[in-house]
Amino acid sequence: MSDAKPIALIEAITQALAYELRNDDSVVVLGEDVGINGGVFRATAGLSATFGTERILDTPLDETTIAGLTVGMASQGMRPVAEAQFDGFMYPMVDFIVCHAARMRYRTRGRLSCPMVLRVPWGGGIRAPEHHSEANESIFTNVPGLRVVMPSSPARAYGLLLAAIRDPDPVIYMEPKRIYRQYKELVPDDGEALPLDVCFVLRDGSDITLVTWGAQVKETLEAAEALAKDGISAEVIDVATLTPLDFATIAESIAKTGRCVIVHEAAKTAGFGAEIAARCAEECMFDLVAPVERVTGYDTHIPLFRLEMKYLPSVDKIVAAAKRATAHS
Amino acid sequence: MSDAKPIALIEAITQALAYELRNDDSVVVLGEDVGINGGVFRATAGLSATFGTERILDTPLDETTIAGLTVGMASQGMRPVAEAQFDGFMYPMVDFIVCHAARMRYRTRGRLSCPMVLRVPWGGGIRAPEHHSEANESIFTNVPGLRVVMPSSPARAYGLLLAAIRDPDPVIYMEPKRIYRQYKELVPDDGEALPLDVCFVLRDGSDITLVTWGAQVKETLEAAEALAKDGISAEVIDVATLTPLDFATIAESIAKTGRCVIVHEAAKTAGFGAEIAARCAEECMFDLVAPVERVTGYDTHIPLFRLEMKYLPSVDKIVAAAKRATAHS
Amino acid sequence: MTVAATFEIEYLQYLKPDGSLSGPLPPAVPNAEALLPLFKQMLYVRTFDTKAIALQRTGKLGTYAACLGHEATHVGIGASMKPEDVFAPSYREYGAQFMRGVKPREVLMYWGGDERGNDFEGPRNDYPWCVPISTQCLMAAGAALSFKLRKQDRVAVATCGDGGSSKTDFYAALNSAGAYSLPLVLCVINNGWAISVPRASQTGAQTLAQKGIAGGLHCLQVDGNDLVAVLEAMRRAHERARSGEGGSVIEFMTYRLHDHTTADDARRYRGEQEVKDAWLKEPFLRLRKFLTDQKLWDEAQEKAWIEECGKLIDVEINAYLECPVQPVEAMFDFLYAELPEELHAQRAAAIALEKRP
Amino acid sequence: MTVAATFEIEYLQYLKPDGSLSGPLPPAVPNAEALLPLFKQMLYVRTFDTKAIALQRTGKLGTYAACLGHEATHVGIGASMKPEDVFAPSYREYGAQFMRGVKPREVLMYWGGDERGNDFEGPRNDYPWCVPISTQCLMAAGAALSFKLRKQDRVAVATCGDGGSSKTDFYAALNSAGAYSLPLVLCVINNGWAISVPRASQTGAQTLAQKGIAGGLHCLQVDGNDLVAVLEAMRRAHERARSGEGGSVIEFMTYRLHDHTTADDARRYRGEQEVKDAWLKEPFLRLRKFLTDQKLWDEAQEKAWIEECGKLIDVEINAYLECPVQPVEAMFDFLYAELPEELHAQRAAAIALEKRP
Ligand SMILES: Cc1ncc(C[n+]2csc(CCOP(=O)(O)OP(=O)(O)O)c2C)c(N)n1
Ligand SMILES: Cc1ncc(C[n+]2csc(CCOP(=O)(O)OP(=O)(O)O)c2C)c(N)n1
Ligand SMILES: [Mg+2]
Ligand SMILES: [Mg+2]
Repeated sequence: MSDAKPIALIEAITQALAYELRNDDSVVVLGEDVGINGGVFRATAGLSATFGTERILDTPLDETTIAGLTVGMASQGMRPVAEAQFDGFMYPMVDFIVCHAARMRYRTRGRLSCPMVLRVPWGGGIRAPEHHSEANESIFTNVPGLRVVMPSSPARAYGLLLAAIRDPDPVIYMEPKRIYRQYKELVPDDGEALPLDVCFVLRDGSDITLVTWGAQVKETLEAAEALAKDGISAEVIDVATLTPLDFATIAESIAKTGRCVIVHEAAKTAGFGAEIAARCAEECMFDLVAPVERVTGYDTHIPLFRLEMKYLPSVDKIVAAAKRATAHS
Repeated sequence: MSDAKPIALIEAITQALAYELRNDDSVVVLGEDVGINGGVFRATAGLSATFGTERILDTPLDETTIAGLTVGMASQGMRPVAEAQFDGFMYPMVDFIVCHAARMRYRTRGRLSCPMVLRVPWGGGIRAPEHHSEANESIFTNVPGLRVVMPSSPARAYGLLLAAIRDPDPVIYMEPKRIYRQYKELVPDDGEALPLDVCFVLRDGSDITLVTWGAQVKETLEAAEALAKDGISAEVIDVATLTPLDFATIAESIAKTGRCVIVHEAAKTAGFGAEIAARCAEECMFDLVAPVERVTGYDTHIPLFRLEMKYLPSVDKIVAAAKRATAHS
Repeated sequence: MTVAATFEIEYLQYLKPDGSLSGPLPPAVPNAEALLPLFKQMLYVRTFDTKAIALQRTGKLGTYAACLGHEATHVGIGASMKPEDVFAPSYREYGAQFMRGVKPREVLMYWGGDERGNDFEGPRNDYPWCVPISTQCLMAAGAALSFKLRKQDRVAVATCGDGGSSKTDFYAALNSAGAYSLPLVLCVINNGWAISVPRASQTGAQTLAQKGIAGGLHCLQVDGNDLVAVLEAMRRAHERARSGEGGSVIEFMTYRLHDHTTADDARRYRGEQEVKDAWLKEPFLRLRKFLTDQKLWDEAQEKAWIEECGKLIDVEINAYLECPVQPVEAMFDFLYAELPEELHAQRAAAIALEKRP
Repeated sequence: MTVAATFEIEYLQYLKPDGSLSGPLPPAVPNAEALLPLFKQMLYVRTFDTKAIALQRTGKLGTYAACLGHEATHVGIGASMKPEDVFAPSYREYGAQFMRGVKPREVLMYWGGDERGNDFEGPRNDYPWCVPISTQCLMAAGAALSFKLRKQDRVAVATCGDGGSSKTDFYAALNSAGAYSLPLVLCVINNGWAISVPRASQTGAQTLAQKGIAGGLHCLQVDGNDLVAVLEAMRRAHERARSGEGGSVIEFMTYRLHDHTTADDARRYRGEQEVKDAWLKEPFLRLRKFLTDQKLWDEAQEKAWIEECGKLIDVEINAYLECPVQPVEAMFDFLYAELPEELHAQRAAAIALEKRP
């Protein structure tokens, strides 16, 4: 059985797409180069051959068009899964996402709705050209009516994408391209979706809570490992569903650890980490023994690739922040 | 002298535009209906007659066009001041603002730059149709290379707009349309700009710090007044320049008061209030005696006007939050 | 000189401003009688428009976008569509919408600041009024794409203004209609003005119809004050769409006789003479003349019908005025199919605030 | 039938694929000699391209977008411009940029992941490479608008691909060029493919040139592998722009002989035969044949020039390879004209991290 082979995160995406295409006639995939080329990252590899050009649609080269067609199709009862080729190209989609996708159900009091998914390969660290490395989840997290989802393992990628496609509302599904092929794991093609509103506790710990999402889950888990060597027990939470946010899981962890470091790749100011830290300030004040810290990209643009790794959060930076926090007691 | 007449916030904007148009040849104003019609809010009233159609340009009806032309002109040495007619229409401008305006200087290592201003009438409460009432500052606050500015009085509108036009970098200038004509004050047409990186302390207090911006400055000052009657002394800070943020002024106030309530009109989750609360969690932990609170729009869309006032922060909501905070000591 | 391509834009007009025909009736209009119900509909719409403006002027309605002068275009577009087609309007095409079953009370609700106006009891798949200009055109292209993919015999029709034809979304719609050969009809309702910006400032193109050439679509320019021409243009476009020949761009030449909306004052930017001239070409008078000449209409009928319209619309107005405001928790309804856990507390807080003494 | 408007798109070709002329040389090319330096430039560009690909293949460069096959179009566009004009390229028009003074080392720097590549020592007002497709077209329209407003005798020239001509920004550019009658030349370089998407899937329009009709611009379709036709087309467009006749859309028909970029594998989606056929029409061979027939070029010259090109470019490559990485604080440089107070701490932290043992 093909289920039996370990697969990488990006293959889990392909697997989830194929599963839903097989099981739901109303699902279509659209985007630039998603057809015969199988997507510039190969996320849609083979789908065109299997499902044909009426299910897997290459679009004209225009992101406004992709967004508009997607909303149009979704509001007429289809379940389109659109791709923005890279994070840096989704800005022209913002208008349709904010004005129509997020509001279709609300505006029409449920008469029309917008069950669509927008897949956005996201983040830096792959030595790509300009505008191929952005972390821009914050564009969507202040928009009511959307879900912003960010998987960080093959299994979560599969389960969350199935959930996103089946969800009756619009979902922005941001794919951490840096870890597309980081490692492989067994992901049974069983059609089991994951919930879209819970954080995943990836590692239990008692001294500090490390909160992160997307590709930084890698560095954060490594940092937890390094901290363990120094006798610091770190709990690691993957906020795979940014909005609506499951803060309860985070608060519960902080109640135990009394410390919180938030790690993300986007620029610090008004990044989504701010929301988590804000909730800490509102709800965990009396549990916290140390100030919250954010380990993030700097408040600059992610530089071209010669410098990009210096921009991103690193194991070192996370460990240092955690140690500053655990110095308080 | 015309200087001697008190003017409303929107007239202060007109006054600042006229001042810079007179004093700097490279300034042009562009947007939909900004010409002979003087803008749908009358912010550009009379400018076309005074400065002619080569300085005050009506554009074709397309916000992408407005943004693109503005960036193009700015990068060739002009100082365009563009208008988005309403907040809800600026989403198509996001691509040019993020990809080009914010990056032009950085990308070219200073060879080209983008000294532009985008004026966006902002916020709800004027019984307007759909998409005429949005508070979407958070779209821009996570974008490095931009300045996000939000005046809340005639004098600050004048001084900040002059500063924005003269600033060598792109500025998003969000105008609180609900208080365009709230009150009048004397604003000498003296060409004096205000700094773009300091918060304004509008009222001194010792028990609690109320942090806000834009139209909510009105309710927040009224709340401070109400609290005073109950013996609670509230300091009110107008974060007129959201990014880059002057957190020092806020931290200083909290060091004194030990309490902080943040008031804004946008939806709560990942609104810019989150950044302020996050900074509190990072930098003011040991000063705070009460949890931070945010009084904001709900995490829903601002409803059509029959319900909109129930969506917005109100004096009552602010007072209640402040009292919860002062219950802690 | 080698020629790569040539194009020609046809102009349609049958019923001249003086009420006479310039030739035989086209296939869309089998006989003069067929025009009668549509003419009555135009009068109904005009009655509605007048009353809506009055409601706004007396503080009983928010900003309202009138449709005075556009009736032939609007009614003709609505008449051309089948129930299963999908209409994507901008914000003033009540004439088309009424023909499809949208109720005047819904129009009033929407401009009265109540989302429930968009919950049409009538055409359940039609798009609601669309404020971000011309985005409806691209959504309609998406709808048309869904019809094509599901092999449904349905057409998507979108309307936008002369100003709207400058919007990138309009171009995206025509580009995709061409690329996918979609059953889409893009109706550009050229009423001369986009708020204060005249048609001439929008584009250097001599017609707006020719924009369709950019996408390889069928293009047509039509006298939009001539109901007959509107019907014939729409018939052709629908036929093409249904037979797999793809999309069309039709430019309807009409005029905005009212201010842009009730929030606008057109005297600031346009001359009186232009408006006076436009009144000579408006759609109602010429059709009345024609139908009267054909002995299909007379003053008595008109008086009776106008009275009837007034009554019908007053029922709608009362239904609107009597409709209570939504409760505060309506803000949280329909935000998601199911309200996320996180939002229950906010909803409860909003309700609690209402209940305070 | 009443006709509202008619249009005709001219096609230009002078030098046929076999190297013979189809008629006399056009005004843009006074004599065959005038083509020689441009021909040499084409060879120079091709040499650069080959070496850049090799650098990428050996890990010394990031992703690189080759220009193989586009040389006549690129060089012709560059040759047509005056220094004070402004060029807004997409990402592969090195031929045009070299003619304007951009250095090969700058190209390499950019694709090598270093922002300093965009800091052209050469044309200081030209736009840098532009990754978000076709946004350069609209920036160029803004530049052209600034020229017009300041009454400068300058032209803005932008290039985009066949794929790029679907982008709404391209439409916005042509719409504004028409609306303001701008000195703008929009060059659509139709190389048949947008990564894996063929020209036919982008649009239903029979030519890409005709998109200009949507904005009332001058339109021209050109054999983009014919340097003579490219020069003549550009001459006409510049003349129109300078004399106040407004903007042009020119479609250059060429072919992308290489993969889209070095990150692409075109074998996945296009047939060998098509590429073979394209090689028969590529721009270099026909011009060599013509110049050789005119006794203006021979094998010895070619050998010497290729050798010379190799040397010139190696100097550039070495300059690139020897250029040290920017220090970490470069991330904060040029973010604003002056670094805001708030960011000093972040900058200091970044530097401190570097200094750790
Ligand atoms: C994206 C966007 N920008 C601006 C507006 C404000 N606005 C509303 S109607 C209008 C003019 C529309 O003109 P036109 O398309 O000709 O339609 P008409 O109102 O004349 O029917 C403008 C600028 C808007 N609604 N949406
Ligand atoms: C807005 C945007 N979307 C997608 C891409 C990814 N992308 C880079 S090049 C390209 C194809 C461009 O094709 P075309 O315009 O024909 O130019 P060519 O590369 O053939 O010269 C795509 C889709 C991009 N750079 N920008
Ligand atoms: Mg109009
Ligand atoms: Mg191409």
